[in-house]
Amino acid sequence: MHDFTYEAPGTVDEAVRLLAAPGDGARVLCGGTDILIQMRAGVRKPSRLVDVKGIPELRQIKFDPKSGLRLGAAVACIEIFENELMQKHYPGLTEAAHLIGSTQIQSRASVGGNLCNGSPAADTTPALIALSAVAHIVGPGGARDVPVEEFVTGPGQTVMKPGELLVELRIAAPKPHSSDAYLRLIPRNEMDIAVVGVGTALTLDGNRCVAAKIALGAVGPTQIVARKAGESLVGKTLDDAAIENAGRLASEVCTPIDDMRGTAEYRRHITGVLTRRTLQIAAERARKN
Amino acid sequence: MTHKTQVQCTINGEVTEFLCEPRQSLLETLRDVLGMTGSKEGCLTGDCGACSVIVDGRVVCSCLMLGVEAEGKDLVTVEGMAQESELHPLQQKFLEDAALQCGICTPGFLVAAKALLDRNPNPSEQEIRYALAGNLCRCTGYDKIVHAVLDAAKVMQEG
Amino acid sequence: MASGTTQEFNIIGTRPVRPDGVDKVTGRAKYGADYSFPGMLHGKVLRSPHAHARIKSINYEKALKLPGVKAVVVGKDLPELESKIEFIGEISLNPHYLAHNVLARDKVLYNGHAVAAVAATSLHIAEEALALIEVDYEVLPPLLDVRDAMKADAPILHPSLRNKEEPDKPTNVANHVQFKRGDLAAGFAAADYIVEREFDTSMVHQGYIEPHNAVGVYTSDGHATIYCSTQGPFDVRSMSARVLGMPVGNIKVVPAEIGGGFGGKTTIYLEPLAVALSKATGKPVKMIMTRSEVLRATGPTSGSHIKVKMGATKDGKLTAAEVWMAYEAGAFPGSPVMAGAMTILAPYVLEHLQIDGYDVVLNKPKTAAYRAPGATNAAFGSETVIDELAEKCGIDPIQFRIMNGAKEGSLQPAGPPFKRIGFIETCQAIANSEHYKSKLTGKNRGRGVAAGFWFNAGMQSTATVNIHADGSASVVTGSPDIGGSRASMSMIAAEVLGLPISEVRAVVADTDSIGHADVTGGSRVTFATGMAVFEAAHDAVRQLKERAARIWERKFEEVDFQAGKAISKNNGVPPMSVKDLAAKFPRTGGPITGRASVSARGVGAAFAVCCVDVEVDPDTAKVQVLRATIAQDAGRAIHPSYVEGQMQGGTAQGIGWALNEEYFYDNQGLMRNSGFLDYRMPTCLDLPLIEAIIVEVPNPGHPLGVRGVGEVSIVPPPAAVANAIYRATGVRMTELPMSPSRLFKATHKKGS
Amino acid sequence: MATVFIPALMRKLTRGQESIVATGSTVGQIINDIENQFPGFRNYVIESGELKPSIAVSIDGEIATGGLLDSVGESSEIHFVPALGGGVGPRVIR
Repeated sequence: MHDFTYEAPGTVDEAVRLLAAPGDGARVLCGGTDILIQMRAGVRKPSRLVDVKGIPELRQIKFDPKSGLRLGAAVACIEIFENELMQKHYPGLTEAAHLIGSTQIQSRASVGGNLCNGSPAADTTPALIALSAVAHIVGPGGARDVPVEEFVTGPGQTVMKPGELLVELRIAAPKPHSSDAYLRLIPRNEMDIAVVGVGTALTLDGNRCVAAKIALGAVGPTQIVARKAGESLVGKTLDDAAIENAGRLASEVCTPIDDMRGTAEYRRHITGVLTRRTLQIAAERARKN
Repeated sequence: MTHKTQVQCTINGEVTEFLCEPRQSLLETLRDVLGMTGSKEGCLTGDCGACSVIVDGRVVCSCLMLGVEAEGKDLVTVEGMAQESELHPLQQKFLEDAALQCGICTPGFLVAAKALLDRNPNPSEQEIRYALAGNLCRCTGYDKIVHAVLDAAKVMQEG
Repeated sequence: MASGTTQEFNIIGTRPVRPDGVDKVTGRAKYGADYSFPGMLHGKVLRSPHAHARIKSINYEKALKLPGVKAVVVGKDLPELESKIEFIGEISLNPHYLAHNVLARDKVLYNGHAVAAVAATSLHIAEEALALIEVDYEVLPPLLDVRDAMKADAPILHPSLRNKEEPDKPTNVANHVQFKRGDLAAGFAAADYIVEREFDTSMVHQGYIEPHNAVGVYTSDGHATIYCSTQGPFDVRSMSARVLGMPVGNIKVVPAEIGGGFGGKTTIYLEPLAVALSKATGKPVKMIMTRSEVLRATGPTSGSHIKVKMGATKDGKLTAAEVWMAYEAGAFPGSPVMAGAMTILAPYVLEHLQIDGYDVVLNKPKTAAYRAPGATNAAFGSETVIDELAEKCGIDPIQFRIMNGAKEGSLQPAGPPFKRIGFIETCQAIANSEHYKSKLTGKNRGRGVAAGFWFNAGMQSTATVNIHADGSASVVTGSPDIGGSRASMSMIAAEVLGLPISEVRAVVADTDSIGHADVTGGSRVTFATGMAVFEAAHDAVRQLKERAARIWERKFEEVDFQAGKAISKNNGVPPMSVKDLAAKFPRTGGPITGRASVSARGVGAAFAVCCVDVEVDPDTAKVQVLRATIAQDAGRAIHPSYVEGQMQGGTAQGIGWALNEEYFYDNQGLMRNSGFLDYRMPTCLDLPLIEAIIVEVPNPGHPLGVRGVGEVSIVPPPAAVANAIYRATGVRMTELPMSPSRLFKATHKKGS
Repeated sequence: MATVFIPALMRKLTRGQESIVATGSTVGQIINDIENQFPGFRNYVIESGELKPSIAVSIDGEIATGGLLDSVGESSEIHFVPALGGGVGPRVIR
């Protein structure tokens, strides 16, 4: 691996200063489960790594029934899974976080890192988009908020500018009778990258759907919001026909490729399957809330 | 020559200080700087688990952590599982149940299984399979490994 | 389950803890990568970014200037060897191809082909140096499919390559093997049902968790020591000597503990480079491959295209079989197609058959052995067709196999008759298993069975048995222990010497410290090295009896040896234990060492039958294996736990091959999945518990009845899974792996 | 008199005969006798005084380990088969 320097700031300001340092070669080190592999492969060559795991704001999970969730960008996936509030209020996002890699990876990887890595196949990103999560970013020019659905701009590309740090993800408190779900398909039962990932969040009024948002992963250069699919459900009774139709609309918007993880044709089909399944799971949960 | 960083941490109960380059992984540091070759390199991408160590109670792949990140941490490696000359029940059961063949993945499995039993002393077969899914073994088909962990859990329960 | 057991044993058949166990569970065991020496340098290899290209020039000036870089070695620094098959040491190969695979000269023939090697003071500096080496390539079109490579107008990999049939024509077809008997036309005419299908299987890797490694230490006296994880230290010695132009006797190979091989660690890659770099720098040089290098640049096993046509009468008798098989050799000749052709129909009695096999070079890594090399691809085809014929005849698939199964005296495809074999018994073991008798319920589920055959190997082994002063013993062999063979070696010696297993320790010695041993492979160690240990232990017993005779002043014939004691036949004196006798060694003629070396005959063929239950998700076409049982004829299980371990491990590899493992190349011939993330070996969440049923039909060719158990269990699973998928979905899969997107395509086609 | 079975691709050397009868008490002598009956056979299977690396001989179902020196019984059945790497795969890297 090429040579670089390592810094471990204790505050957001210090981290931003270090990330903004001359030569835009600084990158954030969080769980390291992507960046270290990319550096070994020579894909990324930062001259400085800034370890943000020591910054308190990035390590907290704060939930307030009114203002909702503030999820520190560096919270390890396993901590999310073990958090009862997360399991209760955001089961889909919690599942997504728990699907990333093995137990070993879970101990290190974070939702913030998963997002900043900018992979079209990231598991937590569709779950965040379905929940309309907002990324709270602090940089040399101050703070800004970016909807997660606008965060990833291409494979490995994001809106993050040099010197900027993703501090936390903010999600509104779930309305009554709403919930979310995330499913992915992988060839094995563990350790794989999603062939397709689907995140769904919806709100019910009795059996009538009043809001639904569906986000697709690994079927395009970035995550895709299946708007028509979501809107097609609004005002409708969530029956098999409606769900079937939403699945079809979702598979129509995806733009997958053939690769070693699956064919485009297969991915399009699976998008429909997982859309239907996540809708059923989310609906089931929403009825209980 | 690259500048080195001084790191202090606890490894298997011993306060340890070492110097390493930022680009040296914790695995490389353990093996090449500290001479602790029990943790094995299988892939350097976090996919095989042969380099598993426990950091502050969580099992991690030491190939995906930098040596400098160990500062202030509490580490357990396979070398720290046996107490004096007495094997950990997992080590004993791996031997008795023939849960190893070539043995290269064994340290990683033992460490990951220890991390599991430390949190869940009485896991089901499925819980064991889930917890060990990040550790690849190519020799055994996992059958005898799963049995060994079940047996070790039983022994530890009975105390 | 044991059948046909005749001999009585005290230790053989028990399950003691292996002698090397404690070191392996405490992290003390030393594998190749664990060796370090003062002043040691680290070596890395620059590899081809192209699948097929001419090397116009290599410039490594900049690399040498990088502080910490000590040497660079390229192809022209190694001797150029004539292209000709020759015996090198004890094995026969073409040293020209071997050397060109170790380090490319004029051409690179696959993505990952070694081009240059660097030694530096640290691993990271060596890696940085690789980026500074400038190689000018003329990129050539890649050949990635056997059928393309066989076309008359295909690009040629090796201008000098010829085969026997067209001695004047450049070709990519290195060899054609054919087996033929009876009258095919008559055979098929006699059939009521004929099934004909074509099969494709992808290149797959052994997937051992330990990457290849080597430490080379060259000394000024012209000698070199190589520390490495290998299945064949003696082969590493002779191959490296040839590639480096050194006398065999000047190289010592120290076999480190080995982290899996499955056939993949039977040749050389890094070993001669580490020595060459050590010679160039005067320092020890350690080289370790990354996982990506292991997958791209070591020896996987062949992808293949296979056509199988078989006929049967309606009452279930096989009448004829015709097979055409082309195997990817990789960049240099030598695929396991011959073994594939010799195994594909071996389990069955066939009067009329023709098998044609072709060994084809293309732009992929040179294949190496992989557990029953060639047999798994072949059985995927034949065992699927057998299953289909059984179905057409309305006969239970196991009964169908028993009806047509080979027995002692049945002719193998290549001609020779089988000796005593246990195929029928192995089929019956599955037929009588709780698994096969159980009813499989639930939607989208299916059960499949398949059988497999493997020759097993004899070859050469050496063993010494040393009796220590306290009456304990050590067993020394040259066979690296991959799966617990030190346990079985010490058990065999303990059985003969009548000692408790705790008093017999087995070790694996370096190439200077023990006579020749061929590779640990071919399921041969317990069979052949075990035979040498058995004879060496008896040699020690003979000497112990001589000492007792001398002490008692009796004739040798008057002394017996039973249960670890020398006994005077016509009584009078109390028996003497090995311990008693050992105490008197100094005054009765000195230490006792039993010796034996064998070129083993009497190899016992192995058969396995596998039964799997699967469930297929109808929406995603993803397959889950619910239950798996493997029955195998071990002849005699020395240490049943490690026999079961071999059977379970082979089954797991077979299931991985069946479902998700494959080399994925893009159209430029670049491997797209050279890591464990996308080269998908089964995790423990992907497999069920695997029941192993040991069948024991003793091999009359071995003093203990041993056959060898290391390989055959990998052969049946892919076909068994395919047959199970058919029962669950109604679709016959003819491609490996049967990954979700492939199975979706097949089921989808059927649906629409 | 031993019976020798000829592999398909070698039958061009024996005028298409699948099996022939030959005399000799070793593999070497048998091959010499076949050479007398079918000139050219010897060079096909022998190279620098030894069986070619790619060829093995099975005597009564047992792969001969002694090469040309292996003894042949009165009514032995002999098969020429491809040499394998003793079960470790393609021993012959051509």
